Amino acid sequence: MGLLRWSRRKSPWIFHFGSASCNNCDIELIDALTPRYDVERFGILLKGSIRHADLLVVTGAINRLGAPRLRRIYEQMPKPKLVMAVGSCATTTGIFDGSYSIAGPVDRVIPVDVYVPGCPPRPEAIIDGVVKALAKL
Amino acid sequence: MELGKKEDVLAKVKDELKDKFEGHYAKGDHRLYLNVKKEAIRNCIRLLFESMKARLSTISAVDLGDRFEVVYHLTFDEFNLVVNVKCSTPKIEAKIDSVTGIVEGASWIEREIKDLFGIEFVGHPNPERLILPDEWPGDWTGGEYPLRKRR
Amino acid sequence: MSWLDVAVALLNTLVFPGFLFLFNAGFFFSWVDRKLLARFQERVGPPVFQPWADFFKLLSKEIIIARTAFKATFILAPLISLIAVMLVPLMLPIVTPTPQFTFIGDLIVIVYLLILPALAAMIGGSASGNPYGSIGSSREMMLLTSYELPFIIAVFTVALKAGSLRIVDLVQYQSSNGFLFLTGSGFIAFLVMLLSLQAKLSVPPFDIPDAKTEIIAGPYTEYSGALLALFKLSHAMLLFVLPWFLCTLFFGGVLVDFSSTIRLFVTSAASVLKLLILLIAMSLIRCINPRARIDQALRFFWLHLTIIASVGFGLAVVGW
Amino acid sequence: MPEVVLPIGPYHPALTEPEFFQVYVSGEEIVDAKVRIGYNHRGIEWLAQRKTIHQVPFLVERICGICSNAHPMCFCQSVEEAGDIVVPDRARHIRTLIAELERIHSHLLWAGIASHLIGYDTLFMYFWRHREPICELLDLITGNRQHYAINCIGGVRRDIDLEKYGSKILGVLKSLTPAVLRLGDAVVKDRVVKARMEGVGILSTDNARKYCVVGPTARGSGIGIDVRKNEPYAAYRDVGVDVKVFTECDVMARTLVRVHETLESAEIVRRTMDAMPNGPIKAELNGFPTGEGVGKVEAPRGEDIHYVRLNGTDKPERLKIRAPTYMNLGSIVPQLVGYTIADAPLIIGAVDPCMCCTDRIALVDVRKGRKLVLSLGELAQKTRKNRNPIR
Repeated sequence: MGLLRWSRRKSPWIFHFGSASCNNCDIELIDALTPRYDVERFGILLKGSIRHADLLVVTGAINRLGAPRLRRIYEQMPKPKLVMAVGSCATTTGIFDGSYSIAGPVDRVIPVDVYVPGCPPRPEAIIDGVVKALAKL
Repeated sequence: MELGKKEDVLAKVKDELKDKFEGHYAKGDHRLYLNVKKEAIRNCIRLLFESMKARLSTISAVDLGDRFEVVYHLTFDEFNLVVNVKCSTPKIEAKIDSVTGIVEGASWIEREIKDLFGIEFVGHPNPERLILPDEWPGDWTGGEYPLRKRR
Repeated sequence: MSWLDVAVALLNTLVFPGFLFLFNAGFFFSWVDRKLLARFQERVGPPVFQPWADFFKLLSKEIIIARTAFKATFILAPLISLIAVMLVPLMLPIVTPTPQFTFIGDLIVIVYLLILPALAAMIGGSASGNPYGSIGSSREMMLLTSYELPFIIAVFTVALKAGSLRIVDLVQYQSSNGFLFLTGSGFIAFLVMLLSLQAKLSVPPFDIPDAKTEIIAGPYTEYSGALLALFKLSHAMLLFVLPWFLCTLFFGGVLVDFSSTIRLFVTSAASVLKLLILLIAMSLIRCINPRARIDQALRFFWLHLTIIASVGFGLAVVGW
Repeated sequence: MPEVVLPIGPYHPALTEPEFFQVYVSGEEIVDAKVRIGYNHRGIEWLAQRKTIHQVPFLVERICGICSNAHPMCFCQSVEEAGDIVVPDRARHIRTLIAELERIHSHLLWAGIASHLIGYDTLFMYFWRHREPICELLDLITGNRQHYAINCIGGVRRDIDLEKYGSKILGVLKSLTPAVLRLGDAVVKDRVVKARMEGVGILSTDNARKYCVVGPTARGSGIGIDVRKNEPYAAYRDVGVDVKVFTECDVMARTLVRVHETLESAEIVRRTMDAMPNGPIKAELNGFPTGEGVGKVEAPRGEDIHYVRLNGTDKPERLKIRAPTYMNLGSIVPQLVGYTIADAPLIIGAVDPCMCCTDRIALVDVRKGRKLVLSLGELAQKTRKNRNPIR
């Protein structure tokens, strides 16, 4: 089992679900891929298909009809799965709290493993969040 | 010169609309607010957009309690003037002529206003929902149109 | 056939130059490729164990097979891909000039085997029941029909030049007459093959079948867990096999001379160097090109590259 | 070949934001397209009417992360117009400075994404590498990498210590200009890039006017509108703007517009720093203003317009926001028709769609009741049900 745990920790592939967000967390997430932060150093890759992912990164508050969609994406993810809520909106709905279209933060919809607060969180914080998520494996 | 242009615009609109024109006021040199009757809105937009080459920036709707005010913001880029054409429609049977036939870019804006305020744009070629879901309002208890004021 | 023969055959298939060797060499090459790409992009890049970690992680993940998928084909496709790639080394000489199997026409067999991974991706993609998978498959098919023509013309240019369809003869021809790469027709055939290989590996500029920003992951969209790991493995192996194939055809093969220590050292270093240079050339093309559109790629392969390849063939006919 | 529907989005790797483009294709060619916006709906106009006018700048800042200076600036301008508030000179210059730095970062971001869309990841990495110092600069002078929170009604919230940071800003700009020129060359002179961009996504000048497009999309189609020039707000009257217009009407033209604008923005930042006057950074406010006002700002994507109606209370009676992408995305259908599936992400991308701007109001689930049909040849006949994980 040592090999499996090691390999899982060394190769977290990310699927990014951008919900009703202001885009900043999405940009900071992509920023983490670029030369300054280069998360490929840690084996982190951004994948286009949920079937390839180990870590679901959700940014933005979840709006009402985005919620079933998110739930379904979560169900389609192969086990073991980790979920990371990035940004104030994803963790608490932030400034959009109370709006008629917001269903709530991510943890109302699917179980969340790691919360990364901040508006937007810096790329360093996002990387730190991934590290904390991997520690749960 | 800019002031002259503003007055030119005003004179032309008055000329075209005659008794459908209800009044105006200006705020500074670059903002002109016109009140017109809602029957004349197509004429007014056609004049401003087609003959005078203004650009439709957007359309706003405002809930004034018993009626809606619809504000068409048109921009004259060459001489820095925003003409805000206002017309109002009663809340019961809120209807207004669509300007999409004249300005293609108005299509989305009108559909959005229809979704949010429930103002019907008569003659819109494609009056489908744009931004609200088909099963709206769902479990939303604030009435059918989210931006209408609740009484 | 004696027990010893069976043991040797097994050893060849499973250890060297078969599965185990190819497994590690392929992953090492795919690391080099990723690292190079990262360095070209001014990034640090992944650590050396990365491909292994990816593979073992994928093995440990859940395998999801969609209800709409054709189960048998869906599962078989990655296996076909892997087996096809694993069979190639048995016919390509490495270290010693004679491979496990050698017969007249083995060159053609290899060409066929190298088609199979793309075919497997096509089958898997269309069996997955996913719209992006199907569109990826149809693109793969279009691309396959286009790049195979110049590729095969190039292969025949080499065969004509060396006067044989046996790989061992090609290697012998080169050891007595110099690298085929240095001849006019050989050089053209090499260039044509290098560009076709980009499409075979489906990397830019011809990563059209699994273009991430257009169709998610193309044929691989629905694959997860061990099945995806097998696809990744066969792709990594291809990354080693294709430069090796090129090297055999144009640069005298990956051979080691055991006659003296110095020669042993020099020849093995030269072999590794040849493979790496080919890999770097491929990485470089990958890194400095955007993705072509499918119609642009088709035009490029059908028209430009086929004409160039035919010119090369013509040169080989007149003996250049 | 029968017409089939190919979905792009709402959750698609080409779009970092959720949006749904329904593309009708015949073979590889696009014959029609439909856009459903609304996946990013947060109800900002509704929320704005329930917050005080001093809170609203921070709300509208979160309409969009990329133009997070344009929206609050636009709102503040509309309130200032309604209440006849005169913004001090220094505040106007600071607003200009931040706005231009934001434009540089936004355009570099776009260029990176566009390269990524055509599969040119190397260029994507380079563009984002050169964007990073700008983010750091903004971090240094405003305190945050993205949401700068610099605007408030009547001025700005923070002063910029140019003596301390001036040399740093100039240093970043100095290395930026040659980098942008070099990368711009890499786009313009690369044959494959050219083949992907030239003559693709044509939006004729006539159509551009009909759809009322704004910003780089309009300027790439031969319409020379730029709010900074036509209605100089902030300090643009003092520092001046050079507006470049291209008439090719294709994706390449829009790219060139943005490359030139990035360079011009760097120049404007330099000029603004030279012209920076001393004085207060915020006007005194007395009570809450009444009346109506229109604020206009040239956001990186084009004209942003806010219409505010105030009634003397602390909350705005009505705030209407029209982000540039709203108009630009409306013109996507004539741009898409006639091109291929492979072009679609790039054409959509070339508008620089900022969905979070567009979708302030709504939410939509188009999935219900829609059967996904996609059959490209025989292979796809196996595709019976829509169970794609991505959408």
